[in-house]
Amino acid sequence: MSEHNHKLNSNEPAPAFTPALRKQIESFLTRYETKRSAILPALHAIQDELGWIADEHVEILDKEFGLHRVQVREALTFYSAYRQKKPRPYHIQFCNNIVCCMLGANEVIDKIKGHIKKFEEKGKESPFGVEGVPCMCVCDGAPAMLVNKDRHLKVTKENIDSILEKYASLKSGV
Amino acid sequence: MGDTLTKVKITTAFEGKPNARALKTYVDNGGYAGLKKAFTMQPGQVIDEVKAAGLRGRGGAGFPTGMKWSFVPKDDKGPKYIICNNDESEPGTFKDRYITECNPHMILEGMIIAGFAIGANKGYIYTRYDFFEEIKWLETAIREAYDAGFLGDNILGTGFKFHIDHYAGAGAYICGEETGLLSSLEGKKGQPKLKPPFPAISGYLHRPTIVNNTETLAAVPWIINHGAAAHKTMGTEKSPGTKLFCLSGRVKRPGVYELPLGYPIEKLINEDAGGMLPGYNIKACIPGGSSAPILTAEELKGLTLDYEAIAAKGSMLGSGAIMIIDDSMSMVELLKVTVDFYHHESCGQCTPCREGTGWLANIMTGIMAGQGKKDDLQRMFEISRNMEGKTICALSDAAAMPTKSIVTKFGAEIADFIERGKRA
Amino acid sequence: MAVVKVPLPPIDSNVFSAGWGYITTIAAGMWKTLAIFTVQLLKIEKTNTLEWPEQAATYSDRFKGKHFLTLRDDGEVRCTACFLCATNCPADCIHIEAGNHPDNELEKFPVRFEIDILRCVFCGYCEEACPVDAIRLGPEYAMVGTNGGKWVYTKEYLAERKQLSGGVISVKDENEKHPIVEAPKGSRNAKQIKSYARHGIH
Amino acid sequence: MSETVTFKLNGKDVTVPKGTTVMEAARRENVEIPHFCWHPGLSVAGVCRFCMVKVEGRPKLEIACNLQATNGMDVKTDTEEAKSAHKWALEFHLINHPLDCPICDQAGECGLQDYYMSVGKYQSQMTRPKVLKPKMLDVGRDLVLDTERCILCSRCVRFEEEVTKTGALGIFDRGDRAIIGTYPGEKIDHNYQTNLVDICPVGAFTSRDFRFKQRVWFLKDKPAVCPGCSTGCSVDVYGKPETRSYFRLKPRKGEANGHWMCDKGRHMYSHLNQDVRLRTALTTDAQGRRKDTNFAGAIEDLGKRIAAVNPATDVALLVSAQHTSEEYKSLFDFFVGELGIKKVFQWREPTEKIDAFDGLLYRGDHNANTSGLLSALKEAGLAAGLKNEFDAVASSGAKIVIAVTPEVPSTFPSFEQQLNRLTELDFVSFWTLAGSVADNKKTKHAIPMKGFPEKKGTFINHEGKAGKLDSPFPCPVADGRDLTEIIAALKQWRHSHGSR
Repeated sequence: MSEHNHKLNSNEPAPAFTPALRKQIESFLTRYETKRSAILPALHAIQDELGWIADEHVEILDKEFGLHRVQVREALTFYSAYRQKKPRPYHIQFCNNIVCCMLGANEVIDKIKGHIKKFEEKGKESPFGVEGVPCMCVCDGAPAMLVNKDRHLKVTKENIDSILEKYASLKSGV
Repeated sequence: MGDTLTKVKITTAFEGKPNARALKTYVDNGGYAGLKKAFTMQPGQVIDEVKAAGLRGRGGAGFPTGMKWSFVPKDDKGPKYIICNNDESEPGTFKDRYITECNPHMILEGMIIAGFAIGANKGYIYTRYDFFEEIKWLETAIREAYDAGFLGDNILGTGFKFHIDHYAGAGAYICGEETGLLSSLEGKKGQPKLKPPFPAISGYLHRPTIVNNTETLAAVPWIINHGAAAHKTMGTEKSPGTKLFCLSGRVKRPGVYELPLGYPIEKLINEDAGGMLPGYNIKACIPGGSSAPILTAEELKGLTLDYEAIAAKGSMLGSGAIMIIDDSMSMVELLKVTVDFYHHESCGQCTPCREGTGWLANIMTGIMAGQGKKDDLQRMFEISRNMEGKTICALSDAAAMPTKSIVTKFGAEIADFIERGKRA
Repeated sequence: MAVVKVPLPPIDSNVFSAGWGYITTIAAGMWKTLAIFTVQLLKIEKTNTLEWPEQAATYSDRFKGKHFLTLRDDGEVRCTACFLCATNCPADCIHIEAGNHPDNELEKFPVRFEIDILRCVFCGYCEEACPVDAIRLGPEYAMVGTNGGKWVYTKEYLAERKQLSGGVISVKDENEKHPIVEAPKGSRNAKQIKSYARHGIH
Repeated sequence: MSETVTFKLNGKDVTVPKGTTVMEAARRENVEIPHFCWHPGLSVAGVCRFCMVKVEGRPKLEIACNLQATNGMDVKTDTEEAKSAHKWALEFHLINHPLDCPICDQAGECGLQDYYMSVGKYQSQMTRPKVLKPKMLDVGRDLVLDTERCILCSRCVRFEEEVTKTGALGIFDRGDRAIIGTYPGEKIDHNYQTNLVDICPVGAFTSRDFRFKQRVWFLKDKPAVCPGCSTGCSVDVYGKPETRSYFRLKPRKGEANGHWMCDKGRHMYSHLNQDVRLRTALTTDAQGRRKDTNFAGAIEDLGKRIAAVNPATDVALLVSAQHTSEEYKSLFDFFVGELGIKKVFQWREPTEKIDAFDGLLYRGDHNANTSGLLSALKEAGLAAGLKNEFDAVASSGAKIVIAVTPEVPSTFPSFEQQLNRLTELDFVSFWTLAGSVADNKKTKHAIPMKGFPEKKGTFINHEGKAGKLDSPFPCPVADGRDLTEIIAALKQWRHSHGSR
């Protein structure tokens, strides 16, 4: 699966936990039958809140919440949902499985990559990062993609530009 | 077939209704009636009813649901669990998402009935994490059900206690396998557990656990409500009832179709879905999600959609994900996408699967890069053959079966590609 | 092994018998010597004797002479101290002491590699056993020394004769025998790949 | 054995207790079923998929490690189907294995090599580049991890979870990218880490201590009992008799230790090699000149000295608890029984915590035969207490002290200090293995002894269970003798010189 967006942020400092996040993780610890079950929801919570999961976060989960660091890291590396590097503001997950691929997903991904490259050629960081992901189970709307948490269906070479533009304009103030 | 092909909506009854997901809509249209009826029966009777209805697991394997429930030890007084497998991830499938979209209460009701039948007091709905909207709908539905007294310590005054919680997966296909799902629910890596013991004896936290597909559970209230006999009138004798078929590809109207089992596939494609888009012809069809062996266009002729008929053609109904491959698709690319998917998703536990999927993907990478060898097809066939039936779960088979079928049925096209060292 | 049978001199009893016979025989012998000496002196006939060491002797290409250790491109011995030659040696003449290479990626290397040449039977099994083509039996046949001579060849001595590398039998170069594999992008640096190739896919 | 089941294994009827797996039954019957992930001391993982057997009447092959034998089951390990499954399972294990056997310490005792010879496919079809993973990782004091060689059998992970309960190892990532390791930057830190090297069926974990020292096929192993503490683990000692050197200890399955042993015990070979041992006997002549001598010379010197005094009052014994019961018996029979010595003292470590126990194997009593010494003392009619009695020796007024030193100096932190104190006395004869005795310039008399793998005898462990030493290696030191032999020589000398 291709990844395109990790070069610039590899040494990004880990963002700190917010009190709300701590409270949320705390609630997971007792919500399930075992404490270990809290690992997945806790990682999701961190990623939702902070965008990605750093090694420091794993250590906090160990020290402050009593989740074994090896177990947390096992989950973190096993599941492809978790990002261990800071993503771009708009992280695009593009399905490149059978149906989407048949309906032209790869061409759209290439186009998005071209879009990102244009930014980089200008020496700027593109607000977009793209990765190919396995089937998102919305094949009736293939090709499909997720931009952060927004699902877009029937994305084609033709309409991808307008979608990216919409996001780019949202981002322009930042 | 006549009568058995009547299009009764069981799991998609709320399709297109305004405000479909609300509890009120559900109750107004006969929702939770099945649960009330179940409470008038003995737990054993509920299991017998589901058994008699001939309901088969809709997740892919088609194991009889009532039978699965009856494996749970009855005299065990400890905690038992009902897990709804909503971790839809088989490529080509989108029916569980659709049920959640139509009416999540149906799933909850099915879970409560199942819990009542096996004596479980706790249920989990395990959903894929990237169904962001769907998770919200589920959470809303659970809240509504608690408020209305359908969930809690004393459901509808019967004294039956049942709680449902929601758990999100984290992007692993293997968690759609029932024991992989259980590992994941325990906060571990989603690696399938060794069987025996089966989850009905020792599952979540080593307690008796039933893991059912969303569609299976959603069909339960209707069966209890209308009786096993009514369910048996639909579909075929060995595969009664209706099933959701997820039709995708270049057809005019791709989407979810609830059809009785035994429905002719050509009718589905040409009439219900309106046929292929102009300019495209069917080249092949994957009838049950990407794990199912591929069928050629010829093999679709006269094929009916039920477990036995498709098995007779050497493929499987699986999750009911019908992917129509049209002639724009290169089979090399299809094979590459397929083996890459399984390579990416293999949990890495069993050697034949871990290494086999990697090896297949490795060979395909070589072929795509123009480094293919003459005997690569033979090699891929051999590898697949030796991956099958050798592992804890069926992912290895799921990778091997389509590979074998594509290599066998479209070998000439791939060999041609290898020969020319470039895209065919 | 073939046995050369030397025929006994014929017993001649009548002609040169008793007291005078040996003088005649000596004279005959001297005559022969003188004849050959003259023929060779006048270069009438080609001589088979070499004026070694001024003249070099040539042996068959398959001659197994004094050992040498082959070198990698970076000048170090190719030997990985796997002990297979020592294991295979029927004369028990190879002594290796392995150690951790300062370069972690190369892992194992011979700290000492010694051949007790007086024990060696020049069978060539070490060469056959070597998985990385590190030891060869070269064309050198002259192994001279005195009582105090160094009969145990050290690693440095075995490896210093660069002019011999390329050898006689094993003419394959490293890459031919151990093809360098293409690394997946970003996985390892070239040196690792090199070490990987060195230790082998066969 | 309450209930049993009878099933057919390769056509032969086998009766085993109910609940036994086919794998366990096959091991009892000496039927080889190839396996990697199954280990008798760990839980069943069933992930290597190597131990495939055919059960008649079942469509698919089953794994023997998770297959409970039931009555009437007909199991075959040698059908064509099973054999082909073994071949391919091994092939799958090998395709991404680096095959760096020449530099791998496991070569010679590697599961992959052994099975390749017995069930291998020989003709590999792998033509593509292999998956590359990190090598030479430092994951612990004695551990070097090579994740490329790893076959992900998860034995080590289960060991960390189930035996030491530290959970320090995990399998990260998934599929064929999966890598075994510790949490980044952390190391395994417990006393049982070298067990990981033992249970690793391939060369993924290698021991830093043994690394590159010797190829295993040059080594001979002989059963022995670990002398490191009073647990008395059954071990195999690996040495090279040709060069009279020792290289490592490995656990052997035993009652006291199960399948494991501690890292402290692993080092119980290092005191046996020539470079640290007392190589010759020492005597001092009337002028105070010390000289090396042979065994007979040392015995003669000692015999003369004992003959010159009244042994019952002038000779004292200082004994450590690291020798065999048989040796103690002959020692006390002679000195106490024949010479009537009453001054028998114990050499114990002053700082020892005798009841300390780490919960697994390692005990605070670092003597293999405390129980044996105590019972020998009792038998000899002497008070048997457990204390360090150096002061008592010093103040006993004995003219000759015979100090039977501990065999393993490293288990006695105060060894050198005690040695110094003892050399201050009039005359001490050290019966010892330690080379440091000769290094001490004030030592007047010393006799080299045999180490535990070089003698026969019994260690009695803390539970009172006997561990046998019965297949000795040749002693690296020519003059090395055990106590029984020294006593016999002394007796012989006394006999031939007329004293009783």
